[in-house]
Amino acid sequence: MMSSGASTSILTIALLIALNLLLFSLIIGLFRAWLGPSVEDRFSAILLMGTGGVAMLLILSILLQITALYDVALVLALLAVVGTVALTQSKSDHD
Amino acid sequence: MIELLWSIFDITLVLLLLALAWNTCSTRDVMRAVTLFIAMGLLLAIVWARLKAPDLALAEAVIGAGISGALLLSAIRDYPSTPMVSQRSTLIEGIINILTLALTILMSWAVWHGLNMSDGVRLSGQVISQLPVSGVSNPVTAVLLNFRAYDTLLELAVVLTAVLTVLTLNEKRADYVVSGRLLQGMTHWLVPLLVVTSGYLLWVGAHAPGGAFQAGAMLAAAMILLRLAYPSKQQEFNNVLLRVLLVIGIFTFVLVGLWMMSLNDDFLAFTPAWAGTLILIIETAATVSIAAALTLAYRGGRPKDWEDANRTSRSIAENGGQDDQ
Amino acid sequence: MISEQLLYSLAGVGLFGIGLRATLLHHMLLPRLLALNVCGAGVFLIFIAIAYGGLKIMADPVPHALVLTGIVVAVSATAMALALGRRLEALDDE
Amino acid sequence: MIDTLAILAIFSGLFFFLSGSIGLLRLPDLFSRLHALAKADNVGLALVALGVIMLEPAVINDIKIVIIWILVMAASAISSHLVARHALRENREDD
Repeated sequence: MMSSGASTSILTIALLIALNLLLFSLIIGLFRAWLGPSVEDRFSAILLMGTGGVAMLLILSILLQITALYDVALVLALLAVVGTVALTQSKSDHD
Repeated sequence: MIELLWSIFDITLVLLLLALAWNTCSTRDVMRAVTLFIAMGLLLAIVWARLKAPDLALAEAVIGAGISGALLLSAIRDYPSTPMVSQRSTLIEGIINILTLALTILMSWAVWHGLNMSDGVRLSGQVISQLPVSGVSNPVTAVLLNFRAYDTLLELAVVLTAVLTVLTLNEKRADYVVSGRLLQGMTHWLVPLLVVTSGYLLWVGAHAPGGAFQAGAMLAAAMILLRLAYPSKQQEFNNVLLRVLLVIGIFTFVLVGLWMMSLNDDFLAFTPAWAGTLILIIETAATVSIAAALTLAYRGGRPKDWEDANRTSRSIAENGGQDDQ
Repeated sequence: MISEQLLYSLAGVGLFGIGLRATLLHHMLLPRLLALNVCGAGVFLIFIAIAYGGLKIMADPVPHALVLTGIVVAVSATAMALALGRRLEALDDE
Repeated sequence: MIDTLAILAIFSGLFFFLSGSIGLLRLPDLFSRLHALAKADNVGLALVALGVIMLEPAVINDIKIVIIWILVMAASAISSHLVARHALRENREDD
């Protein structure tokens, strides 16, 4: 399963460290979603998580050698917008 | 070293997932709960990718981050600010807590015991051996549309039933506020892109993760975006087309099934030579009907002139005497 | 270290427990719906954790197909429940 | 050689991600947070994508990664604008 892409162990270790750091940055961002006083703060955390998710999927596709994860990243990038539009359009219908 | 780093990643991912789930379920503010739920959907997509299930990561990304997020956010308008506090008495609350804790411990023991006992029968061997016959090379699509075609057919029926209930219950939701030019500008390039990606996902489903459900949900996301960006200019589909779109998935599935039954005396037993093309035809029809179903489910009610379409058919039924659906 | 399979399946059980508790506790529709979806995610996680065969071996595709069907059904069930909720709200107001 | 370049790119991208998420947490109000978020999104993901492109053998996937990056750039720009405008419109009503 491990093709040339991720064979050298140094590369795998580096990618794994990067993966862990990305997850860590997502956790920090999520505090904003939990604390965030206003709705928009919470949603900025969701936006960060969308992009962080895309980055993690890219690294995972190298580590696990599954090229289909690029499609998942593509879809995640497209769909993060739909959620935001759904939020901004639905909430402010009373002005 | 590599195993250690993988374990660190797994444990942090699991703890984050559980923390998100706990906060989604036990916070007072509705908005925070839904936002954390959408975050959990995104995280689940990464968990599926980590567990080497790209099809599920795709479906979770499209449906979790896209459709159910939009659904819940638009539902929030109906419960804007009521605090989510359980009104159970403390005694009952205590009992519930203890019972669910006991159940969780029991289930953990069962899972632990099950995994340690034996590796159990793995079906992947049979699936791989049957793959060349199935007409597709992506094992998940082969299982979904060939080996377990009944299951997918009935799933389409479940989606249709859910949408029919939504249609019968309520009127269409009130239109949204007029959207800014930027949003409309964005949809000019984003919606065609979503449609092209949906076509790509439908096509790629034969040999890589993708397929009818993800493609259908992508199309539905495009339709929802259109509806949000152009609330006023809502020319409804005329209702006959809408009904055809809703039913076409199941209709083609059953048609192909019957045709196959006539050839090799078994409902939905595809002849290997045509299996690939037949599966593609079924998937295309399923994509269209799932997209229509999810869009209507998001809209939360029947279109305006649905009534008079019924009235005409009902009046025919009264004087014409033949029954109507 | 404990195997990934066990870790993720125990996480699935945990998700199910959290979801079940909240479903029983809450009265209103929306929190219960969120909790039910968390329950569903827990069950799916147990399925896929068992299907996981390690970094080298290919994961078992049959549970993947089942869970894919589950995700689609969960979304349509949520949509239906929300519509029912809206209908009940409308009836209460009358 | 390529691997070390790729690791360098990924880790510098991570630096922006971490700074973006820390900024999301610490900055006082929403608009500065969105500003910090944009940094993490665009530059962080660009460098991570660059690193992954170096590691990915197949060219078709490299093109896909570039498309993903462009989409995320456009999507995050528009989403932060929508979120900011939505916040403005909500606040303007209160006063």
